[in-house]
Amino acid sequence: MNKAQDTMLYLDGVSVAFDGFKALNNLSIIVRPAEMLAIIGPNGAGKTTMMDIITGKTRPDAGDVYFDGRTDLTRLDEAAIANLGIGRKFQKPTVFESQTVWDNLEMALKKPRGIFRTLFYSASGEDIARIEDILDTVRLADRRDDLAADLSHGQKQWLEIGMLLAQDPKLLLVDEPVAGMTDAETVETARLLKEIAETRSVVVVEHDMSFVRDLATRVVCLAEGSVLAEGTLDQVSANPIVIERYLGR
Amino acid sequence: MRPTRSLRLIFACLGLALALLAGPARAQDIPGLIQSMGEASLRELGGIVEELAATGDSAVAPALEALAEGDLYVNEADGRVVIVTRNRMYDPVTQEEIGPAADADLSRIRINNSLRRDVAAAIGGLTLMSDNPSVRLSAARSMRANPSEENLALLDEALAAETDATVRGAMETAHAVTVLSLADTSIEDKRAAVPVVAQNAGREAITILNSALGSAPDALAADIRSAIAGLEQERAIWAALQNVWFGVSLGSVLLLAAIGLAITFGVMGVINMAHGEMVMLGAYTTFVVQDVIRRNAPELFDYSLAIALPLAFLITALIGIAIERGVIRWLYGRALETLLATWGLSLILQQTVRSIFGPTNRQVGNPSWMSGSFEFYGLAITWNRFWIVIFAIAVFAALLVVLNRTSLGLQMRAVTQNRRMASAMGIRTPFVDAMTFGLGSGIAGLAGVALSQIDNVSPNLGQGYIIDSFMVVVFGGVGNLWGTLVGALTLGVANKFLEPYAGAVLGKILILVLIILFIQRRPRGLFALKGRAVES
Amino acid sequence: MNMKFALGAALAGTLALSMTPAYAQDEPIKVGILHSLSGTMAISETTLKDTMLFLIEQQNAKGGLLGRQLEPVVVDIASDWPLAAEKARELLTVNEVDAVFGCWTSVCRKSVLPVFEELNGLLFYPVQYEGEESQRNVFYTGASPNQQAIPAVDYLRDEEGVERWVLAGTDYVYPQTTNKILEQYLLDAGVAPEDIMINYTPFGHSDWQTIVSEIKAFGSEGKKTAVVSTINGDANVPFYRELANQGIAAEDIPVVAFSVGEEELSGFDTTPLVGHLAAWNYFMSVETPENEEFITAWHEFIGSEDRVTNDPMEAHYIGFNLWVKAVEAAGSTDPDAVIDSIVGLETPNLTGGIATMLPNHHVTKPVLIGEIQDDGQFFVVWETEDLVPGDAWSDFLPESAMLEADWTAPINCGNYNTQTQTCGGSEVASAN
Amino acid sequence: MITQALLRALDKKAIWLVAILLALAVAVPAANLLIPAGQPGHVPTYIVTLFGKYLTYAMLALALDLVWGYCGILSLGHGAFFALGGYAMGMYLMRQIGTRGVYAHPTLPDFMVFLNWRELPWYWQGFDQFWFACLMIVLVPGLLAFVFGFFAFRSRVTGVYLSIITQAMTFALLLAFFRNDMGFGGNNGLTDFKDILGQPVQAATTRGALFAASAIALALSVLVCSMIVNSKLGKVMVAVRDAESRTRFLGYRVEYVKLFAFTVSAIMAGIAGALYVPQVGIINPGEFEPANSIEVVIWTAVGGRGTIVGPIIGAVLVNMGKSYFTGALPELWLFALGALFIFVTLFLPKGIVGLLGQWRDMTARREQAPAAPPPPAQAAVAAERGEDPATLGDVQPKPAE
Repeated sequence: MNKAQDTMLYLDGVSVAFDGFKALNNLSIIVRPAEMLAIIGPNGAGKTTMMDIITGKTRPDAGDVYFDGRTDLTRLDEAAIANLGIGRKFQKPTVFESQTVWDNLEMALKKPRGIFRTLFYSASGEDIARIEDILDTVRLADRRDDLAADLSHGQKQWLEIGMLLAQDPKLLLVDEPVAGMTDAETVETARLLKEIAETRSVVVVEHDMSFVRDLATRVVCLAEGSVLAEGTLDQVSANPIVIERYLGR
Repeated sequence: MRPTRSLRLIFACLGLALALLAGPARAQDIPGLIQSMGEASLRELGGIVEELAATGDSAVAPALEALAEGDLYVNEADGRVVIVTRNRMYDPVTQEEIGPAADADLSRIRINNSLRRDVAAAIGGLTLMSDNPSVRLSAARSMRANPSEENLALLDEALAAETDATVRGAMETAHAVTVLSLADTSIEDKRAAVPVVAQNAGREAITILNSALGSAPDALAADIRSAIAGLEQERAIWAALQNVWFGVSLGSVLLLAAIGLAITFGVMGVINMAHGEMVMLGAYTTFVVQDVIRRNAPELFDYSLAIALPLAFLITALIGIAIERGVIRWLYGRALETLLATWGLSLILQQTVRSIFGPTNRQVGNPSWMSGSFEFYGLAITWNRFWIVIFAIAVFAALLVVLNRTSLGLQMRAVTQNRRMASAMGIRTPFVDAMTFGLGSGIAGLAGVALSQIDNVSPNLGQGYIIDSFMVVVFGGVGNLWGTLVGALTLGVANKFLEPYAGAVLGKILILVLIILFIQRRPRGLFALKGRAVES
Repeated sequence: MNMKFALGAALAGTLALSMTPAYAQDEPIKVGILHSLSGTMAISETTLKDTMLFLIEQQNAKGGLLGRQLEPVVVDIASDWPLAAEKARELLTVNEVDAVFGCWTSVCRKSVLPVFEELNGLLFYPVQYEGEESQRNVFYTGASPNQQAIPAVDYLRDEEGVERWVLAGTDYVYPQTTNKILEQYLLDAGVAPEDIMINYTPFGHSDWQTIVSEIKAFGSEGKKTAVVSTINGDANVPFYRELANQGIAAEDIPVVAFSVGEEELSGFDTTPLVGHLAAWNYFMSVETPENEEFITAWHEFIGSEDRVTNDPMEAHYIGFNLWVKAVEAAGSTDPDAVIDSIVGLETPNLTGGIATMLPNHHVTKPVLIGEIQDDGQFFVVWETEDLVPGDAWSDFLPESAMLEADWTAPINCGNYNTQTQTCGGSEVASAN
Repeated sequence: MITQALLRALDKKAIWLVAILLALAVAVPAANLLIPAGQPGHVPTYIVTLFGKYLTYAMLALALDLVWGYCGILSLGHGAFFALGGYAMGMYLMRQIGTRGVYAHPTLPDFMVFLNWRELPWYWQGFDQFWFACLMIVLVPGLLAFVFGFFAFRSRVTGVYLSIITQAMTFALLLAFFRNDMGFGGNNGLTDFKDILGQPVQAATTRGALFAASAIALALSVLVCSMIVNSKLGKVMVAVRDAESRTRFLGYRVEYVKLFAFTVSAIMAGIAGALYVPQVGIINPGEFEPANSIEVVIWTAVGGRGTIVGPIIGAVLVNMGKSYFTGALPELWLFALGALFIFVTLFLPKGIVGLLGQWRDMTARREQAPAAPPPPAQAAVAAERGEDPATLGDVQPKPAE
């Protein structure tokens, strides 16, 4: 417990196996409050599985997972974890396609999640202002009444980031946020994430090295379910094992 | 009453009265007695059979056998009683051929159950000394089934002369049974008979001993009771094993019904409500094959199933391919909508069959090798169930081979796991889809051939199995053939163990509730696939 | 908007349908045929629809009825009983039929009964049933339990010396009631309770291994045993197959069935079943001129020599002829007039006897016991000497023993209590 | 809060629908009772009862649509809730027969008398009171759905597995209600009803009132459904349908959302069943038949799932077709019905309402500036996946599978 003190996310010795395949092998990672961590690594390194474990989708076979220094995440389910203040953006943009941009954000907005509270919810002026604010931030203000399905791939990414903002989480897990974005959008996303990281903890998984460079933050390289190297991007990409196993020659 | 019948009655009464008046001299008049059967009522027939048996003359045996078999006729033209076999008439006493039966106006002399019993007993007495050991054996068995005082002396006489060990054993058993069931045999004899019966009388031993117990004096009763106790203990063990067998047999039926669905639903993800109708079409194929055989080549009847199997597979596979090309292929990725379309298909197929073959049951017979039962130690196993279990295993094994060892199987697995990738690798996915659906449907057709041997062949046949099939596939785990196998056998055996305690209806309800509870524990069935791929 | 349009069009359409002009004298007389042509009961009922078409065609060939032609109106109730009620209502109000012949199951009859009562129609119900009912608008031309079950048990006891009984049935009202009556009857006759085994199975039961082996065990305890089967249609084929395969011959444990007739037997090879019994009021094999004529004409109508005839077909034959006679006697198809004139009318049945419509709306019938033959027919081994009048209320159930049905003046009551001499059920006595 | 929710429920479509239903509730019985037979405008009693029955079916289809169309739960056992509501009403109606049964037993229904039941089983107690019956109509289906749903959704049984266990549920109930020992009249069910609330069931006025009650109940169901689907919870339900796990990561308790929809839907189905029984005059275990539940799914699909008006149109049209064709084409109607289902799934994946919507879009497009055609790439991808091109152009709501 004490080791977890003053951390936002604390993973220690986490292992999980699927049908004998070790997806995570004694993985330990720490994220501090208001800190951004970039995670890189080859396919199958366990990045998504790690996120699944943090968000309660998968239970680890062994190891500790603590949030905010005190909450044991291995005992909670997805909804409870989300309500603690952990937001997740998926690798493949996952928005509710048959609903409008506005509705997507309204659902994500940090409000009581109870059945009857939701049933009788009606948006207050404050909520509307907040959503409009987010719409501006993610540059979807003019598409608020369009169906999410009609957005381009990059716009869906933005919408999902907007939903993450609406959730107002303490910890954001962002899986490949800039796939399918133009260079300008990528730069913009990096700027936005850095801004967010001023007040919250952010974990970014990304393959795009220039984007990771833009983030200018601590980098962890995963391979075969455990940490291969840790440090700044330059340190990590200079590491010979990383070069051999991930970056290639 | 009806004139013809009353006339006959009068004649018969006259004949019988004459026979009685004439006394013992006429009693030996075998041809006369046999002739009088032609006009006799059921009640009078009983008397005549008794008289014939009392002659002790083996010459009456053929006539009695013919009577039991329904081969004894009256020629309405001249009132003569004749035996008819293979379309020719024979004299009942002398066995001389009289002529072809085709153009004679014959009417059968019919008997009822109690008469059939009397005749069997009479034949037993008459043929016990036959030269043919198998005739003697059946005579001994018939005596065992119909114990009477006269038999005792006959058996003693026959035992003295008997050389064949099997026949001897049967005679000894018959003797012991007779001793036990008669009132006036000595206690010593009876006591000696008890172990013989307990040892040799098989499943009927307890019956025989029980009925002997009623009239037994105390000294004997103790013997009988201990023999029964021993037998019952043995029987309890066999009863449990028998139950397992029943369960395996029910499981194999479920497996057959479900295994085609394990392909179309489990592997392809099509909620195939028309699966039952494929089974039904397989059964109707059997009917058509048997019907053609019956009309044209009755001697081939025992091979009818061998002919029906490939035909049923082909026909249902072709229909399945047509369905896949015509309907299902537009619906991939919309699994729940396949339910609606295939439900519509099932209505159409049912009604089509109803229009062509009529709404009533059609006759599908068991070939001789699938009729009756055999005893395997203490188990009574019916041949049709036995072969169906074997067949189910064979189909399952063949399917495993097709899926795991052939290139078609490899392509099937590739397409169902990742359609786009498979197509990129040059696999003709539409062809593979059609073949997979055809395979699943064809196997349903094979199941139909097997089910036609135990169930109705009617347009509703498939409806009775569709729900059970889905339960089996889901219980076992969608997409896993071994799951289907284990699921079917588990449900079969569980059902059969519940049935004696809860009754057939409640047993089935309990099974359904158990499935619902089980799915709560394992939301993806018994053999669920694990890992990330499943979740998406 | 769409909704309004759809509903409006629907209403208009159905209205147009329902507004048939009042009939004139030369209009045909309409006869409703209310049988399942699809679903689980189609297997039995489709033949009855054909039978009715056949009878109506014959009658028209004879010049119709009251100088008017008969016109059949066929509907499919699809083995769906609320649909049966709807269709009955449609026949009576939209098609304005003068009589309806139909239903097979009890639940079908129960479902349409209130409709016939409300709209004062006529229903001729052709199947053997559990009794305990008599309704003014319904004529029961099939057997009641005393015309089938009890004589069959008598036969087994007296002729075959049966002492131990298995009452096996499908779990629904007809077997339950029949078995209740039989159980009481057997107990009254001195059979020990442990010598009676009662067993119920679900509809369409197809795995009989356990039950047949239980019957075998029950029958092997020394006393002569018989099975009285009220197993319903579809389940019979697998049941008999299992019997035959487990080697239960008729000589050892005979089975007497009340729901197995020629039509059901046409579904399988009867060689291993020879000697098992069925109790009916008609068999195709009965040799009478009426029956021969009927079978010949039927084969000609249906275009196949293979089609069999059976007991419910005879019941429709009797019911139809009685209705024709009643209409002729009343000079009108008006239901009230027919109900008044039909009681006491007689018509020959197909087995050489006379069917009389009794005041309780049941008919007199002979009871025949037949043994199954290897050609799928029955050989009559026993029959009642006299015709047996159908009894609406069983004398072997305490609640109905004192009830009588009489739809003639002055009683005019379906559940007349002979003890209190009032109309309205058995509890009237106990309540007072 | 509640008034706001109610106001939101009354969007334009819902107002129209409710208004039409309420108008029907008044007009049809009035046209039956006030206009004498034979005059133009008279609605025969037969039609009143028939359409009363259709309206209860429509309510059942709407209930199914709430869980299937909006929440992605394909229940193949909704007929069970309908039947349970029907049995609760049937038990009340049986108790109302009183001494008018054939045996005139003051408390026991006829079928119990002749099967030698001595006294009323405990679960029949209280059904002589209308309020108690009403309570049970809501409580029994609701409770069953709640308990069943609680376990199933908590264990995350989804898609086909859920469909199959709902089917197992209704099949088990079918077998249970067939059993005579259960005390629900076995195969014959409950029938021969006399009175409802003191009025004879067969009287034209009662039939009119039952029709009106069905229309009003359906209107209320439309309101309730409209309120739910237009609320934020409704949006969450659609989110659960489209991307269940994503909704979880937003912090919504998906199992409770589903449980809510399932329970509300079951209660609606139960009420529909209760209104159905006095109009058809019988309730028997056949209503539990899995095939019946599948039929309800088909009505919904034909009309258009994921809409409020779709299932109503589907239920009424399919049943009108069934009523007409079982009389007009008794031998062939199953072909027509089967072909309809195939046709609808292949060519109208969004049902009749979807067809109307497509048609409206097309005319609108023609009138206005040509809208952007669907990107060709999308069509190509769909064709490659073997999907019907007819489904494109609009977003295809994908229930969780």
